Amino acid sequence: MEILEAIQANLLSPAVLFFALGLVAALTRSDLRFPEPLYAGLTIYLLVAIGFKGGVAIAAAGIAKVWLPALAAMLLGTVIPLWVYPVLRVGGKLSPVDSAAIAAHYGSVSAVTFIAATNYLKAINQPFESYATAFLAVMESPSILVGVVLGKLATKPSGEKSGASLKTAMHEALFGRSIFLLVGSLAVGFLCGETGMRKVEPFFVAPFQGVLALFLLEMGVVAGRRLEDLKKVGPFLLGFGILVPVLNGALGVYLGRLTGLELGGATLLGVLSSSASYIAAPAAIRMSLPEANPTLYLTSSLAITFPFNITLGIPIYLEIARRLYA
Amino acid sequence: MEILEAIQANLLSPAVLFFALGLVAALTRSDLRFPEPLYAGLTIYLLVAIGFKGGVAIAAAGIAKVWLPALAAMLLGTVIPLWVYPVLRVGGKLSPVDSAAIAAHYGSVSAVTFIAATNYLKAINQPFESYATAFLAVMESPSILVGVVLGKLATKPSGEKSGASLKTAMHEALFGRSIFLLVGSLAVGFLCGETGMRKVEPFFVAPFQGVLALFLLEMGVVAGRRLEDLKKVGPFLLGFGILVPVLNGALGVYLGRLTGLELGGATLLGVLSSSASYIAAPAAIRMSLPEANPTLYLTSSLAITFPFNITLGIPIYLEIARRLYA
Amino acid sequence: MEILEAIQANLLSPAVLFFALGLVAALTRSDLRFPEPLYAGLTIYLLVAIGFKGGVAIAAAGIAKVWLPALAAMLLGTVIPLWVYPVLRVGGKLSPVDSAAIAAHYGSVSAVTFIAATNYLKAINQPFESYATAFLAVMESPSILVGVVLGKLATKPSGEKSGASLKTAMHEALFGRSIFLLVGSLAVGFLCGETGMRKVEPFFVAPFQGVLALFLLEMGVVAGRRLEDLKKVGPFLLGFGILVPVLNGALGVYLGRLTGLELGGATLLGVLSSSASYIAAPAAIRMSLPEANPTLYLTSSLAITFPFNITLGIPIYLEIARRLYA
Amino acid sequence: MKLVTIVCEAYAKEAVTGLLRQVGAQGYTLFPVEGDGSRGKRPADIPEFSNIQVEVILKPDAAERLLQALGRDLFPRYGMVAFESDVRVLRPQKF
Amino acid sequence: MKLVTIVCEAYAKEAVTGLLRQVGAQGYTLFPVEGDGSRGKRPADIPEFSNIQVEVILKPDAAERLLQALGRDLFPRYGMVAFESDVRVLRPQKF
Amino acid sequence: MKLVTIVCEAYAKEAVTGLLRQVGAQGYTLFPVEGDGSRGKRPADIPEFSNIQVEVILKPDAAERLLQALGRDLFPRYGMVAFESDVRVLRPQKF
Ligand SMILES: Nc1ncnc2c1ncn2[C@@H]1O[C@H](COP(=O)(O)O)[C@@H](O)[C@H]1O
Ligand SMILES: Nc1ncnc2c1ncn2[C@@H]1O[C@H](COP(=O)(O)O)[C@@H](O)[C@H]1O
Ligand SMILES: Nc1ncnc2c1ncn2[C@@H]1O[C@H](COP(=O)(O)O)[C@@H](O)[C@H]1O
Ligand code: NA
Ligand code: NA
Ligand code: NA
Repeated sequence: MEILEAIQANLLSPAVLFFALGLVAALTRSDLRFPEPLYAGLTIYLLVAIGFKGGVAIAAAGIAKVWLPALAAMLLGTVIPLWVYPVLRVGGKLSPVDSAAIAAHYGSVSAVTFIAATNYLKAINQPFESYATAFLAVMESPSILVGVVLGKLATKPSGEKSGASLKTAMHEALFGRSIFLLVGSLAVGFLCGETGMRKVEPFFVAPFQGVLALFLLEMGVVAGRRLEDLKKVGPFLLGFGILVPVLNGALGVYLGRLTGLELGGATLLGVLSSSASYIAAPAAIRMSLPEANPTLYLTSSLAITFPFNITLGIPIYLEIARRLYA
Repeated sequence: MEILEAIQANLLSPAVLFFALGLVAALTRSDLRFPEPLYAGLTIYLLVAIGFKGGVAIAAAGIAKVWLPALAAMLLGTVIPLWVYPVLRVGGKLSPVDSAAIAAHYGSVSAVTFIAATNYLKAINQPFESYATAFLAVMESPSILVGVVLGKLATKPSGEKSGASLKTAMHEALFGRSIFLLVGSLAVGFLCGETGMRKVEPFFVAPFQGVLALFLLEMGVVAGRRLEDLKKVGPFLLGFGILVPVLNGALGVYLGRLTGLELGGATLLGVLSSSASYIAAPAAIRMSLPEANPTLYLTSSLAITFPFNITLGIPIYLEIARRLYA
Repeated sequence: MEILEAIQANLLSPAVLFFALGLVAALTRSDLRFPEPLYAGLTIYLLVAIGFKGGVAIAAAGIAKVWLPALAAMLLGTVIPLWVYPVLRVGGKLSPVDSAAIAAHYGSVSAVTFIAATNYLKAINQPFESYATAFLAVMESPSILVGVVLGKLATKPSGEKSGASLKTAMHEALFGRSIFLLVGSLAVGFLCGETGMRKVEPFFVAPFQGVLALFLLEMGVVAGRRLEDLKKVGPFLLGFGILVPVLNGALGVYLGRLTGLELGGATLLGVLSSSASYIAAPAAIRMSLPEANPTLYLTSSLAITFPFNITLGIPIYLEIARRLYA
Repeated sequence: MKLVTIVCEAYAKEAVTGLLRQVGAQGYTLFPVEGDGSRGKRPADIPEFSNIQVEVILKPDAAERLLQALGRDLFPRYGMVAFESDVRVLRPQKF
Repeated sequence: MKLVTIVCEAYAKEAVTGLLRQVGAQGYTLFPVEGDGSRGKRPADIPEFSNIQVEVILKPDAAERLLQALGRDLFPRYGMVAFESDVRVLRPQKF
Repeated sequence: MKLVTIVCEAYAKEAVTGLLRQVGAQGYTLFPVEGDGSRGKRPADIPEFSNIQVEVILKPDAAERLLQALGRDLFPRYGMVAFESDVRVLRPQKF
């Protein structure tokens, strides 16, 4: 059974095993933890490296090939929070503002999940369009904006204040650290092209997978500390955090095929749809919808969907793509 | 004279020279010092990399080859504090709790000394069993536990309290940051094997020696600042910090030969026996035997034994091994 | 037109584009910023790597080749503040102590500018003497000392106090973090030679350009935040910060030729003369001439001369060298 | 003169410093801290869960306005603790 | 309400926070610091020699208990300084 | 006993700790902070523009001497804020 082998290959990769080690550290109350500047440094490195590589890839492929699936990615980012919101409201009986906040997270994307997926595809020799980073870049913001608007509409519109926090959200969604780094590095990579790439390859490409593995160790610690909160969020969000990603994943793969991507690229679009943001969205939502309860959106994106995706989700979306392209 | 050449080769390696540069920085009161997160990041990198490589090596060699010398390593870790303790009590006239604390440090190991030794062996093209990291991993904890028990027996047994701090020591010795990282990465490497290694090699293997050199620069600063304390610890500990490592080194080499290691591996077991912990042991001892004076154990392990080992000790243990295997 | 192409090649390099991205981040008030330990870590890496490489290069070339141009570099460092000081006093109508402080910065050097220049020369396949780092190393301190003496002479000589702060300046100029790292690593590289280099090459050489690019991203943020202060410093310093470097650059190239350097090395000596310190000098000056206004010297060196040099200056000095050597 | 100390989640930074400006503070000092409280541990290793401590010196009336605004506008929204103490400052005219 | 500030070596962290729980503190704030004192410089670049500062808001009687326990149990064992000051807190019922 | 808190640019570190020794302080605690004030933002990401906060416990007369020396010698030269408050310390004989 191919899918089981695919899952096993993923589970035995250094990245996933280090993630598991981080979980163990949190659960055994080891004092292991990365200092914040190290976490920040690794994040910056990963975002800059992935953005830069994506930009170089876009320059090589030409905008003509990229724009249509990129548009599809933005569409996904806008549509996902809209269908997810009522599910949370009705199915989960969550308050409007909490539903809006969670919806924003699931429409947005997790760069680390995306990176883990590209590494996985590389490891099993599945080719993919390396300009797919462009989809990552354009898919972070729209959902955050949609989610904030949903949340604002739900709470009483207190005029001025509401406008101010929409502006905050807008600024956060477009110029927040992680999006800025990703989009900016994409632009730099695009302008540099292959010539620039050759200079920085030994830093941004060769050690990349190892850095990711180290980073996932810390992510395991962070996610592991959240595991206690699983009780607080209840069974609905637990199911939500696994089922909704699978549905979104299938949707992404399907749209990828529709817009002309190859199997690898469609898988990555599926991974992006399915993934939930835990860097850009929490920052923007905490500042624009402070009434929303962070335990709900952080626990579901960080302690449920993220671990699910990097262990089982990624091979599953690949399998979906394989069946669709068969 | 071969031994002099071996020492010279070691002294002129980047790692040792950068260590010396750090000493100079401390002595000239330069404001050079690494911020704590950088120190933490380098430590994490070194422990994870060495653990991972060791795990891959164990998987390649098979447990069958590793278990016997690993047992010998644990035995060394248990026996060393037991013979060192009376020497400190009687020879050094140190208090029971200080003797126990110092004994714990000398039975445990210094990962950085071990790493410097592997680099040295590589540099002079002396082959060694790369699964030797396993010995490093199993040799950190036993001595700490023995030392804490010795210290507790020595101080009046205040029942409950004493049990609590033995538990603290146990947890520290098994789940403390450095041991957890080392053992955990060893397990990850073991599970990944060669396939996983290929992915992370450019990060965990290629730059390793350079990172070590940079790290030793900071270690030089840290050790250099301790040099003032040499006066405080007196001539006994000075002699102790050089002679005891040489004896332990010879013991380790001998046991390595007994348990079937090759010349390189036996040298490394000698290095481990001789080395004194300055990361894991101080943390555990400070928390479990707070009555012990840190100046004594930190100065002897960090400002005497560590510099001695990475400059003269390593080539000496190799020479001992050469004569034994001749 | 060769010079325009040269400038374009420089502007489209990853390093310069990331610098520009940092400027954009500052101007759009993105919350992007590196934590201090990351900044410190990158600085340490760059200084150690460049120093080490330089030391290895000196060992390879032999002191005989290096000493004459190194003397010229020291001469430049002593002369530049002396001619720049009256320009600032008379032309800029600046106070004696501010003039002395600024003069110290322009006589000293910017390691990052130097590094960017070597990368640029490598990128366009222009060979250069790699022992040029020696000039960087000897050129940082003299100007700082000259500047402090000028400043002390200008303010009323309060005897003892003045001697004390000259001593502070001396210590800072010789043992301050950045100079210590550079000179120390140079010495280490010199002692290790090629054998040592081979061990640490994958860490200190291969990823170097990429690290520089990442570092310049943060430098862009730092410089960008200073742009507001351009108004405060006025048009005189704006012109000064561009014209004086060009003059110093030409002077450096010329002296390089006189002392027997090849085209590449002369260009680098020009770059060094033209560059203004923003790490070593501010530290020393702030401590020894606290009366001087930091906004003036930091803004001119960091927000005017540094960006000018790494974008336009470097190709210009190369062009000057080309004409001189034609 | 009063010293007002605010410990809050890092995401409240803009909201808090904005408020400081509004009540007329001439400056502030700020640093990252780790915390424990009714909302659980905030371990300061990733920005999503980290705290900052803000310290500001103010005239008594401004301090009063600040505390009231904090209690009204920010306490309901962010994890936060704030307290005031008396200090004697050098150069009081600066604040 | 009282603010108790404790500066101690990083290794005393568990011991100190354990004590805080025992005397009934509802939370605390903590950050790494560098120090100088009778036991020499603690330069905060490696964990073996670094300090932390712990700040805790407490009711006066709990503060008293805390200080006494500190003086009795921890001062003999760890490098440490502790002091108490008066503060006016927002939402005093929280502590 | 008095607690004197000094927030200043990092470059003033030597000058400040030197002064502490002169007035007879037995120790101090210090950490990096970020600030805003009359000289603009000091964002704490590069040493050229970063601040430190120094805290020192002193006898009242020593505190007075310290504040006066600060006002006289260092305030004209460095970006700086300093204030004093009353604290009750454990083991007052230590200071
Ligand atoms: N009693 C306390 N003393 C000092 N700091 C506290 C206290 N309670 C809470 N804090 C700080 O305030 C933050 C937010 O508190 P809370 O909303 O109770 O979680 C915590 O993370 C701590 O940093
Ligand atoms: N007078 C003081 N003022 C402020 N902090 C102090 C003082 N004395 C000691 N400390 C702090 O307390 C720690 C332990 O003090 P000690 O046990 O005297 O070495 C020092 O490293 C400082 O961080
Ligand atoms: N009102 C204030 N409250 C707290 N800290 C301040 C205040 N004003 C200034 N500071 C701190 O003191 C530093 C120097 O102040 P200044 O000289 O006004 O720029 C600032 O960077 C802040 O860290
Ligand atoms: Na998504
Ligand atoms: Na040992
Ligand atoms: Na210059």
